[in-house]
Amino acid sequence: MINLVWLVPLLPLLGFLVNGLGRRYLSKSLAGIVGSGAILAAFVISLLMFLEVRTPGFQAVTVQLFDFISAGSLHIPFAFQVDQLSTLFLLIITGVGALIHIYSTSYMHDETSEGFARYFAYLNLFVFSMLILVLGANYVMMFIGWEGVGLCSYLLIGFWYKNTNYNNAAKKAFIMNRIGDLGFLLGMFLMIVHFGSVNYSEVLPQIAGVAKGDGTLAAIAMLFFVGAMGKSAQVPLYTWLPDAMAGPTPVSALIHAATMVTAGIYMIARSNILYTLAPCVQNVVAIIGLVTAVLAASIALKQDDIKKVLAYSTVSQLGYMFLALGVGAYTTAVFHVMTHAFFKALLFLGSGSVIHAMGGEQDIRKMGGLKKSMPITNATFLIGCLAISGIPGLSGFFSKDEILSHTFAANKLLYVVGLLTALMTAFYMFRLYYMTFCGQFRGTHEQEHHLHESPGAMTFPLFVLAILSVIGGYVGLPAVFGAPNLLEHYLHPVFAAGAEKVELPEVAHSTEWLLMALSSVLVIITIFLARSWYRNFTDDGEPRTGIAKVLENKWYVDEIYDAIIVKPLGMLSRFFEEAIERSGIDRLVNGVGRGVQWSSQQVRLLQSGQVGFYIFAMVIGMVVLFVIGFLLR
Amino acid sequence: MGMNLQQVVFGVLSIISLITALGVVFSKSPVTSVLCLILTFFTIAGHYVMLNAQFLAVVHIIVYAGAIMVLFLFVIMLMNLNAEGEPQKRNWLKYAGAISGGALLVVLLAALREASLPSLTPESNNIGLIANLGQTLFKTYVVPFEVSSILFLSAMVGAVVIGKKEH
Amino acid sequence: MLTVLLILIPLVTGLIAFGLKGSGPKTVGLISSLASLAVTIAALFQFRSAPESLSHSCNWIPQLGASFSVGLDGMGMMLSLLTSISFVLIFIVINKREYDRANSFYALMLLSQAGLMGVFAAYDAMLFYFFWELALIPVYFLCSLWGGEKRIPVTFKFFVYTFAGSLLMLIGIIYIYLQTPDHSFSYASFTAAALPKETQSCLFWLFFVAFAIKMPIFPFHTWQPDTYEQSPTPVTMVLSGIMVKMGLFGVIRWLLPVLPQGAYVWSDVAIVLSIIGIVYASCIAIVQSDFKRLIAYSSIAHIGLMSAAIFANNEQSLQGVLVQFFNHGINIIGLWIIVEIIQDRLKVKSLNEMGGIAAYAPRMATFLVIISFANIALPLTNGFIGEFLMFSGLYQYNPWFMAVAGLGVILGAVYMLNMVQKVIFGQPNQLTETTTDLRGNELLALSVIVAIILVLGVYPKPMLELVQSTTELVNKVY
Amino acid sequence: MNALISTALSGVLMMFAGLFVKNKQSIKFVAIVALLICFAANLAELCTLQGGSRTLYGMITVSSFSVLFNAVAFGATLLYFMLSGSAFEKVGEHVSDYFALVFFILSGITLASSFSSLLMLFLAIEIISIPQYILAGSDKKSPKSSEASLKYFLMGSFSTGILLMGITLIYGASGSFQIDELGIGEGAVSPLALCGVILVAFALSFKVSAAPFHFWTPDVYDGSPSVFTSFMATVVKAGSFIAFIRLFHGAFTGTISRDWQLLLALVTAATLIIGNFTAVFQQSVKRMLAYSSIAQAGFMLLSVIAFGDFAQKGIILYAAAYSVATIGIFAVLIKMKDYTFDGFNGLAKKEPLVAAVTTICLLSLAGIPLTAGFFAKYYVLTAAVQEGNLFWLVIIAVVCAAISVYYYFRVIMAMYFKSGEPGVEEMNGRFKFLLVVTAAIVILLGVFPGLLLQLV
Amino acid sequence: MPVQYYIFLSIALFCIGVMGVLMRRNAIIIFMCVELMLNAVNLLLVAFSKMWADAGRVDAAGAQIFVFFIMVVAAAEVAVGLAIIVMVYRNSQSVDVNIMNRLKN
Repeated sequence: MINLVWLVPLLPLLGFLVNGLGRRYLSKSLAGIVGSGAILAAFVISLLMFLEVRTPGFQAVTVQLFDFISAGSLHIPFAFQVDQLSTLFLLIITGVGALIHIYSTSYMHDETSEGFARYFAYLNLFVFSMLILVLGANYVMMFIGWEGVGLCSYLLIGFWYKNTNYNNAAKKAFIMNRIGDLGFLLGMFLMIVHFGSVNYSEVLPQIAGVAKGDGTLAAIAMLFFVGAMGKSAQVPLYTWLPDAMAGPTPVSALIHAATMVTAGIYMIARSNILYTLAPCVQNVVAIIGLVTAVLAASIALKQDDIKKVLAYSTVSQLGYMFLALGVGAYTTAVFHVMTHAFFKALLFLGSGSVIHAMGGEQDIRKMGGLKKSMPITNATFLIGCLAISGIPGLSGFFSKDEILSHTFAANKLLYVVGLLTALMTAFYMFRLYYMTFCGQFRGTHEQEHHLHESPGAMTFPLFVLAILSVIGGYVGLPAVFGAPNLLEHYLHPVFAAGAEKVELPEVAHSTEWLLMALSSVLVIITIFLARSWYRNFTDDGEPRTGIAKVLENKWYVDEIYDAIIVKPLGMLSRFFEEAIERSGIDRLVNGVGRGVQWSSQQVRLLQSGQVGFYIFAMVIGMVVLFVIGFLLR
Repeated sequence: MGMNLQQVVFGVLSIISLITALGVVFSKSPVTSVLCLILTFFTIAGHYVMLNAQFLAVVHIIVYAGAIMVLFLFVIMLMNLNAEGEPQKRNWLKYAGAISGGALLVVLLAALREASLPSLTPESNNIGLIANLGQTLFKTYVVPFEVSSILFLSAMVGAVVIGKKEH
Repeated sequence: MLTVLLILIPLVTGLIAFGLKGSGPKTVGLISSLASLAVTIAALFQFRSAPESLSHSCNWIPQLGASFSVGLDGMGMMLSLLTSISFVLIFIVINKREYDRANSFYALMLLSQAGLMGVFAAYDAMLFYFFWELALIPVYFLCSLWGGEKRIPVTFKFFVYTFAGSLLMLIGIIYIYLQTPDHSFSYASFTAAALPKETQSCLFWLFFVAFAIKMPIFPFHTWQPDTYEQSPTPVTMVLSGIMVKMGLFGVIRWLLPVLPQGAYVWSDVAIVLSIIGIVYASCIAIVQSDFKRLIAYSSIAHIGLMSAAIFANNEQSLQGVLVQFFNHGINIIGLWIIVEIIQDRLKVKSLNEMGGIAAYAPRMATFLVIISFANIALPLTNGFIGEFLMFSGLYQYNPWFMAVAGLGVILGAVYMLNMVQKVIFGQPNQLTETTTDLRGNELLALSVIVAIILVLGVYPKPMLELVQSTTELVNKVY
Repeated sequence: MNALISTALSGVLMMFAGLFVKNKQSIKFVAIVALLICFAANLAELCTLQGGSRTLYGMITVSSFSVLFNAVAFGATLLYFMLSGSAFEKVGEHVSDYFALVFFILSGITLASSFSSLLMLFLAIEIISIPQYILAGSDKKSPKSSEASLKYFLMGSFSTGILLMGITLIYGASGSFQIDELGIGEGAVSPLALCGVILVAFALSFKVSAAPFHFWTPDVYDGSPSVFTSFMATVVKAGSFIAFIRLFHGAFTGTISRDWQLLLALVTAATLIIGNFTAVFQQSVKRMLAYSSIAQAGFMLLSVIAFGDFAQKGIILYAAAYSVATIGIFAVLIKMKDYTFDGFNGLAKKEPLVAAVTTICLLSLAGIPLTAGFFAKYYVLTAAVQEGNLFWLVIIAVVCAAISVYYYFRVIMAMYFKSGEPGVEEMNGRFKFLLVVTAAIVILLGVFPGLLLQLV
Repeated sequence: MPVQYYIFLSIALFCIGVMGVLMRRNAIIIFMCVELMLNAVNLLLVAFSKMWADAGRVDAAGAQIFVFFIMVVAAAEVAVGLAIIVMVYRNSQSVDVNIMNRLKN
């Protein structure tokens, strides 16, 4: 089964080709079937592989297809590596992916059949790239997927290409990713220079041999993390993600919540040994993660666009995951990736269903009371909210609390901030929930009687994801519950090398219980707070002031970037164009030509036509040359 | 005061020739210039005799004073150019000419000042005699003698081409 | 013998084409280019089996010690492949176009092809110089006869620029020639003439300026955007796809092996110039509103990277450059084909007058997107391999240089995506609504290009193997 | 010396032909036949010499080098007769006399290529000059022509005076006129000799129109009838050069060479710069060609400065390339009604073949590869580079070559890229065929210069 | 008597001739000055021939022959030159070299 791993990316690729080339000829249903079918099949295969991989004592398998690059001493095979980590991600990607494909078949039904097929082609291409990313057996393969998903997110954000703002958002996403990618590239080259290879199987053991705190390792780790910042929307490279909501909602669910944005976490988890040996970088990761978490959460408090709220919450959750990585809790980070994939996908799809019902309206101030008209969406959305807020018993609770406890063990201050973030999360999520589903409807009249529950193809994924959001947590029960932590056990081989280098600080069970209780209580209080404020919210329409205004405007980060990067770049370019190119070099070059003409005009005046002058000039010339010839001998 | 006769004669002749040469340049009327030039030629002929190039002296008188200058005179008469007809050059160019000519003189003299050469002996030799020259001309220098015929032919043709009226 | 054929076919057919009327030249051009392609492929196979059988030498000017010696190593092989493919594509694309005085047009095109082939095949300095100029003259006439309204001064500037440069190179050639023990122009004795270091570092500039003007490298580049803008698109394809490679080729074939120490002394300067060029040109490309100028500047940026990698001169960088020779050629020609098509449809060059074409010409839009992403070196397109290796090599030479050059990756994305957005995305206007999608011949040409892009992007091994020999050779000499 | 005798006799023959042959065409025919005979006689001598040399009374020394040069000169003249011979009639009625004068000039050139005594040099220069004064003034109807003639005559005789003074001083220093017995380069250089050498250099620079002695050139070339300008600017100039190089490489070697090399290097630089720069701004193609001839003289001077094999071969190759190309252009120019650049507008449309040939000739003058001009320039540059201490001059030369492209290409641009109705006389097939032959020669020498060089 | 005297004398004559050429604008006078220059040369040649003869060179007569040829050539030149001058006079009723500038630049 393992050797058929190439089938997993191949199937989506085929789906892409069929849909892409045949987009004029395929009917919608056919395109949908091809698209979703490919992913489903891939999911099935991944599942079978998983069953093999989960057997204890399974060693990572590398499946080499062909030689990709071989230049001199450098050899980069086109190879897949199947191990616990990649298989887990396979499951998440194909599983959630499949659900979202199914969801899309009905969500995108208003498109023309060509656009419909194009959409599924892109989606399949994305899944393909994502699979390459996680399956690659070396960093170059990862980079291929890395940029591939960037391309697909570009294409999907700008899916409705007639809208210029959407295009700008797509462009912004791609370019910001490129900035990160440059860091990734530099890291790779540094790795090539020092270890002569980029294959996990060769590099990681070598790294394990290096002393802790080595400068080179730190450099590589830092550069990689820059790449992760771009892809996983961390401060300072996070602003593209909220804009990316321009794309169709299922895309946001799949790419900008469940899978692509977690690539950064995957990368760091994959090279965990590297970070374990570079503690300074680890701290950076933790701090950046936490800052991102707080910042995004604070912005999310005052957003009125349903998708924007979810987007910022995604950013904030990603920050959480980096926090976990930062404190060395790789398993926990991956755990949170998984749970987050479930409930955030659920939330996005739910919001999609809402938007679908509202006929494209995304402003929650114009919603409310949708509970009655769309019960399923309401229920599932509520579950999502509970899960993300970390209500005990739901998946979010376990992953988040594990992160918090690890943070506590690492650094109390970080813990406090983390907890604060958790409360904010709870608050804005329920603000969102209550403003959307409770109170009375605030939208227009035709919207009101157009309201309806979404069709089965959309509600089914909601069901599934809701269930997963509930039970998903139980694969990674913290030790305190006494039950074995399946996930940690499963992933152990991946992180073993690092684990034996550094002992992860543990907290006493008693304290952990205490922390859990504390956070749960606080969360529940916050939720009630939000309920009391927003249950029957009425839009008084007056503009926000003070801190609220700042938050609504996202701390003006976009404006700042515009002022300190975009504008100067434009000015610089124009300066090059006008000052240096045209009036500088070009004028110089043409000046030479003009100089020749001018001097020609002057010289030709010598030719006065007067013999007297000619002979005079000759004699003068003779005298001068004589002087030179005799006196300068 | 060891100036022997030769040097005296040389001095006199040189002074005359220089003066008359300057006369050629500075005299207003072309006719005067011609006459000055003829005088110069005579002094030069005198030098030839002193340098015992008797034959050359004779030829010189015949060719230059006799033929060439007469031609010049004819032409000048033909165009009856006289002093008034001779237009005046713009002064600065005149001075420039004088100065540059002088400069050339200075430079050449400076260059040739320290040329070390054997000096001329008073006693005469016979290389300048017609017999000797004839020998040399028709033995060693027969080729240039023949070749010069080409020169004359072309000069002749030229004179015809230029002189003959087109119709 | 095949090598000689590669030069002769276009030469002879070109001279024939002068005499033809009507659609004759067009057919001759197509046939000749196809023939060249066939011969090139044959040569490719012979290269795999018996490389030395491709080199051929005979007396030319014995008094001078100049001989007509041609041959193809990996690099030459690949460049001639690029040349013949490009000309086939060009002739396919302009197949529907009607040029006045078509016979001269096609004849000159073919002559320039002959010149290019000669440059890439020459193994004798004098012969190299000969073809170097021979390739220039037809292009000069092509630009001046069929170019835009400002064509005459612009192309003349281009001509004088390059001519001056090549004269300097001539002096260099003469000097080295006089230093060679056997007074010969042959590649062997040129590489054998081990000159003292000081001499080399002086001679370096004589050659470098000539090549730098041809490439072009900042600050010798100002002829290039104007020329690309003014000259007819098919000629621009030749210029930007193939001709710029002459300069790079010259550096690898004649500069590095003949003046290794000179190159070593000045490599930092050369690389810095190239890198300035990358950033500078990319920035200017961002604010260009003229389609052709934008691509011209992007080309300067790419060339800058290549020359930097050449002077970094280690295995990876050189191999990357050689691969990039081919890929850059293919990609940029693809872009020009799109330009040609859009100009044919819309008759405008300014990006601000375009937009929304994707709705009316989806096929063309798709191709444009693919080629653009290949041009900014997206993985799994042909552009990636070259850039990856070049960057990696440059990094080994000096990380900071590479880091600055890497900005090109970001800026490149900026201007390419701007261009794509302005051309095919956004709301269509009444002009672009008239756009019609690709015709058969255009579709064919573009599909070939995209096929090459993807195949070489996924499986670059053959290319890398092809140029291996050259890389090793240069490094050995170095 | 077959060449000398045959040309002299042909000159006489032409004089009488004027009396007996009335049909102008047949006069031209006679001239061509005579020239062919001279050519054959000259080649015959080449065969008898077998690389050695033959001396006559110590006055003339015929070496294979000089014979080869004669061959080039005769060949160029032959081409000139065929292309432009018919244009003689337009100048005036003494057609046969013009031919005779041309032949006398040729005999002067043969002398210049083979003199071995300063006296012969003097005679050669005079034989070359005097007929030129006449040819320059041969168009009596046009005041410009006679004015040109007078200017040329006055300045020419002035330079003759300088030449003679130089020869005299050299004689004073060495006591001989035989160029192989001068020996002024051995040991310390006497000021007398140096003075003389410099004066001779000036006089010859005048003849080859090198700055600052070039002023006569544009006026005279412009004023003279174009058909004779073509001859003066090409074959005659080459003849003066051969005299120059023969004298300075044959007699003024050794210690003295350093001194005159410096001076001539300066003269060369000045010539290159003035010639090229001034040519840029001209409006009349004829005048532009006059200046280009100055510029080309600058390049030829490089081979005078530099000793060695490359210089010798170079001057011959240059003479051939330059003469053929210029004669070709002049042949076309003579057919044009309007000598300005605009007069050439749109020639390519009207007469594509003629335009193509003109282009090839211009490219050759500019020194573009594949034309003879390239190898000519290549040789002289190589000679200069080989000289070692002249690198600055080489760079100047290269820059000037780049500039020269400017004015040569103005004609090409006018012919091809500008539209217009050029006034041009009809050209018969024979003429066009000969033009093609000219182009063929240019290309052939451009690809296989060995054909010519293997004879040296 | 040192030969320098003769050198200086003839150089002086020569330069006077040059001066004349520069200062006069009448073509005929200019031509006459050129003749003066030639004569200066002749004088110097004869002096040198005497010098070398005294120094015992047998071929010293060659110099005088040279003078002879110079005269001959001068005669020919005069024939042609005067013819040209007359022709110019016919065309433009003047022999002033400075009003002859139809040809310039």
